[in-house]
Amino acid sequence: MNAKANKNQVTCIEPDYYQAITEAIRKEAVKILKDETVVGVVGYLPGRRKGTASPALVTTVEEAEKLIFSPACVNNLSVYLTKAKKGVLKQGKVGIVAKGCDMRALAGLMTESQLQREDLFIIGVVCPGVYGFGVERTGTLTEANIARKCRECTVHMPEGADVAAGTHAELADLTPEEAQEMARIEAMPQAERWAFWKEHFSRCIRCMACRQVCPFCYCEQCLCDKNRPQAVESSPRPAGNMAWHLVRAMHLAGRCGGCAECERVCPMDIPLNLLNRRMAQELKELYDFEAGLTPVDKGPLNEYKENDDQSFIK
Amino acid sequence: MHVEVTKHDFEPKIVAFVCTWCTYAGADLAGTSRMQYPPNVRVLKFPCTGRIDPVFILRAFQKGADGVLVSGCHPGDCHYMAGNFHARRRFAAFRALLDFVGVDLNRLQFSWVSAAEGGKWVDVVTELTERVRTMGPMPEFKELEHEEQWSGAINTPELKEAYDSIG
Amino acid sequence: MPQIITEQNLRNLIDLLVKEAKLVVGPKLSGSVVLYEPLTAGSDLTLDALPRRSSKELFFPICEDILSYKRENGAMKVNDVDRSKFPEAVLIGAPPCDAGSPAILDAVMSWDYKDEFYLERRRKSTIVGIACTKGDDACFCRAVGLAPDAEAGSDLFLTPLKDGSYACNAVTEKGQALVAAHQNLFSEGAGAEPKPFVDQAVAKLNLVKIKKWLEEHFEDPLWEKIADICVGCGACAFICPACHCFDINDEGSTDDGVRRKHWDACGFAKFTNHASGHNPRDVQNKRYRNRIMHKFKYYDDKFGKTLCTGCGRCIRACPVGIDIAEILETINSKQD
Amino acid sequence: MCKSDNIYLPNLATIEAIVDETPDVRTLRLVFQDEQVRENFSFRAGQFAEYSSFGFGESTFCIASAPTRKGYIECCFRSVGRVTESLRRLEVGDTVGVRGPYGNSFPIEEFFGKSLVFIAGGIALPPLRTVIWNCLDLRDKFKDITIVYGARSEADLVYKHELKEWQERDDVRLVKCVDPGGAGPDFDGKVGFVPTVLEEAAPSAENTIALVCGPPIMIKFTLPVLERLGFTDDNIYTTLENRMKCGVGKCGRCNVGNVYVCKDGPVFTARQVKAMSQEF
Repeated sequence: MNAKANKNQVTCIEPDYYQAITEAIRKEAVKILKDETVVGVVGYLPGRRKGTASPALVTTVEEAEKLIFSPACVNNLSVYLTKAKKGVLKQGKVGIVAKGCDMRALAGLMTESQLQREDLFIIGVVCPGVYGFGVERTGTLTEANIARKCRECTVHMPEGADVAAGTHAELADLTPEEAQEMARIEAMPQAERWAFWKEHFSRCIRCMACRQVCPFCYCEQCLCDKNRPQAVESSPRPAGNMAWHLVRAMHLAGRCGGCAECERVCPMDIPLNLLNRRMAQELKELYDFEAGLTPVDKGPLNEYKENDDQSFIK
Repeated sequence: MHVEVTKHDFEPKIVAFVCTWCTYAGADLAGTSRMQYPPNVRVLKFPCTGRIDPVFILRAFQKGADGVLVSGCHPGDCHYMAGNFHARRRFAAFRALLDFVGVDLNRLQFSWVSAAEGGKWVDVVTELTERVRTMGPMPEFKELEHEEQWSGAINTPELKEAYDSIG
Repeated sequence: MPQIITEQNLRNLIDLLVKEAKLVVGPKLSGSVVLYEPLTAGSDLTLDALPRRSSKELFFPICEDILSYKRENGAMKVNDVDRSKFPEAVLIGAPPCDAGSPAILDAVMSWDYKDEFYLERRRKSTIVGIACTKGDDACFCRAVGLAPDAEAGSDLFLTPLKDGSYACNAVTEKGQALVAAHQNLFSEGAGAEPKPFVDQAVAKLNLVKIKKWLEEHFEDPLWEKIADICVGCGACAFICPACHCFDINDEGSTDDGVRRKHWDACGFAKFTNHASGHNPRDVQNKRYRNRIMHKFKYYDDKFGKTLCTGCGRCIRACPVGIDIAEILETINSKQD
Repeated sequence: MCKSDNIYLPNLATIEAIVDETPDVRTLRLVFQDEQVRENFSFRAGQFAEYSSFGFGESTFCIASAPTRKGYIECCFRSVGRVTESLRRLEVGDTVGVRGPYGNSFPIEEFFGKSLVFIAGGIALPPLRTVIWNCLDLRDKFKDITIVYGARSEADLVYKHELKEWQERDDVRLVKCVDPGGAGPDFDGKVGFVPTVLEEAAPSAENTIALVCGPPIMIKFTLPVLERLGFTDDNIYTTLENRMKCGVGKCGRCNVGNVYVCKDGPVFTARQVKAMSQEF
């Protein structure tokens, strides 16, 4: 699919490119706020530190004129529609700035009846990629500072958005680091795989950032909170950590949109998206399901076919 | 009378999560028919395989199971119409996940055993028990249970090891 | 006369301390991140990056047993944890923003009721601080009254010199004892010039003024604005050198188990939730307000100290880019 | 148990008696297993303790028995959460852990020579019951004692047997009430909300201390009534509760503004409560 887009492949994406998206977002946000299509727009505002941005809900034209899009706009804003901004949705339609990967989350949430399409005005971003963690934030996106998930992005175009900001461009010849890492892990002997994950999970401090930024973790009561009975040990020790991350991966199987926010926010750098990716891969192989940009009737684990594979069952 | 049984060095702990309508009845049948099967298996009864959450399997391993069996009605026979169809997909995914984090899937068996299949129950349990017996105890999750973050451990084994190697 | 230790000798010192069976904790590469972890050799020490988690965990572990219980012959028995088993420890290579945190936390852990888990570990540890010559745009230790060369909290303080060695200042008796016990690794001399410190983006804050503003503005539109985007994770609190909130939980059966104390965060929705369902801090901005208030007002009210060392970890780690330095600057710049 | 400096270590106590106050409220009478603890344990009315149900954790309740009655303590709780439900499953003879006593207390000595009005709603009687019995045991030190107690329904009234006892005593004036719709056919109290009933009962504010405890909504409407009756904020006492874990001012969750309920409270005067950050 990307082969077609070769003419748009460049070695670096200049700040001008993001500036153009910024202008387009501002124009659209101002318009929909002015004509009262929406009660607010969830977008990005610049942060204090150079090359940073943070999510914001803007409700006035003045604020909307400050919205930006830059490689620092890493957040998946759809999380706000199921968590903090739930209340906003009750007041009316909300505008949301969404990259392709974020739109998969929106589609998934619509599949699960958490959102209605008509409640949203989606300002899609034709996104060439965003920064990885701890990289140099120069304003220009290059192979050196692009996020790992963006290296294999298949959703540069936010199809199905109400408007799209930006023109297609992507970095050329990106190595698929995550796919390579997947292959590396899969090729490991089983004991080594266990050791790999054990080491990662042991570092977990259960800050729950992975859960809190996940658009799909909208349960009111989480399995890893204190429960009766307690299925997952709630204290941050290796045993409970392992159980927590496995349970989380399982709960996201067939739902995760692959925005990799869990991995990005992990203060301990646990490669959580690998788990999600493994599950996605399995569901693709078994049931031909892929998280897409349009809502579906049911997720792969909420439906079944009578002739599903059962070679593993005696 | 006491039946003489072969003594093994290692008796694996097997936890079986079964649905009450088919497999539990099947196991019952095996019992009432006086069929012999390894006493290593601890049976836990659920309304349906659809109720058997993957976290139960994790929990079983964590609490010392060396092998886990999940068994329910044959496809199409579910008392609740489709519980086992859903379970089938879920377990297929869960297997992939366990494999990915390095758990040996030979310790986890799924099966369909109907109320009439006392013999199949015996076969499944025996096979799993013997397979796990040859594999030996499952150390991974159990070890994890006793591990602490370094700061919470009073004297970590790693440290001890380090001291030994330097000393 | 200042003492000088070469980098090699610093690493040798670690080797020696490890041989003495001390728990030597310092920045170490663990996977892809630098963390404070037990060093097994001098070569483990990594001074290139600020560890992701603060050094508080040496004194206040992520999770620790506080007692165990067991029913024996029908009678419940509670067993204390043998705190005499806590190892003698040396924390090495902590910058002032980490080395300074125990000096702040001692107050809450020892007022009236004394948390012996923390205090015993404190008594048994020596802190070797190191002046910070790194830093990035999230650092703001100067703004909260510390400095890259602040010795507060350190027993022995190292200043990196341009020739790669370190000037040592034994701040406390513990520090002197550490030097005296390994005198051959140190030499006397003036040493080279110190490495320069990095400039910080945040100007010095008027903490008195901030506290006064907080006192008068428990209700303020600012709170709604800044915590609007907080997703309620505990990353900021867990990696903070000064956050000390914890939870106590039983793990085990009714017959046999342990009671554990582990980190908790005021940002979690269930932190203050009553069993009845009533929650005094029911929305995220109240919880975030509590975080700021606790650090810059409540702790000062109670113990005369600010519960922040300006390490900037929460700024770097916040999933949604909430910047505590920016908030403090905003408050600092308010006219009334 | 040997002396330990571990502040989180509970003393073991045996459940000596269980009383079901309402369908979901239960009183446990606890006796310390260690003889020394049993003899030396002393507390003041208003203090609380951390009760543990092993395997489930700890829960915070006031000590509901009177400090003047030695040899045992009582706690009273509604089973709503993990720990309380597990405590409810325990039987006579079972063991629980008790840490405490913690917090401040009602300054009973300062009340000597004065009249007292107790106002409680629902499950909030236990924190005042300790004071009530404390004062009744020292009856001649006080002038009039009035108790206004209300609950949602007749079944929700706790300490029914003691209410009866107080009703029969001629040195106590008990006004009990239930919310409209909550009275059974034989109910001998008043029907109405606590603030209204209090206003009707109109105890004199002259040389009188009011002790109020109840759900936030009751407190909210009771304070103005007390004010109309002539009580000053310094003469109104209440006891707060918040989620607590450590009980000793470390864990950081029970604070209301800069006030730690566990250390600075739980007993406050209305003046202190009004000065707090409004976050409870």
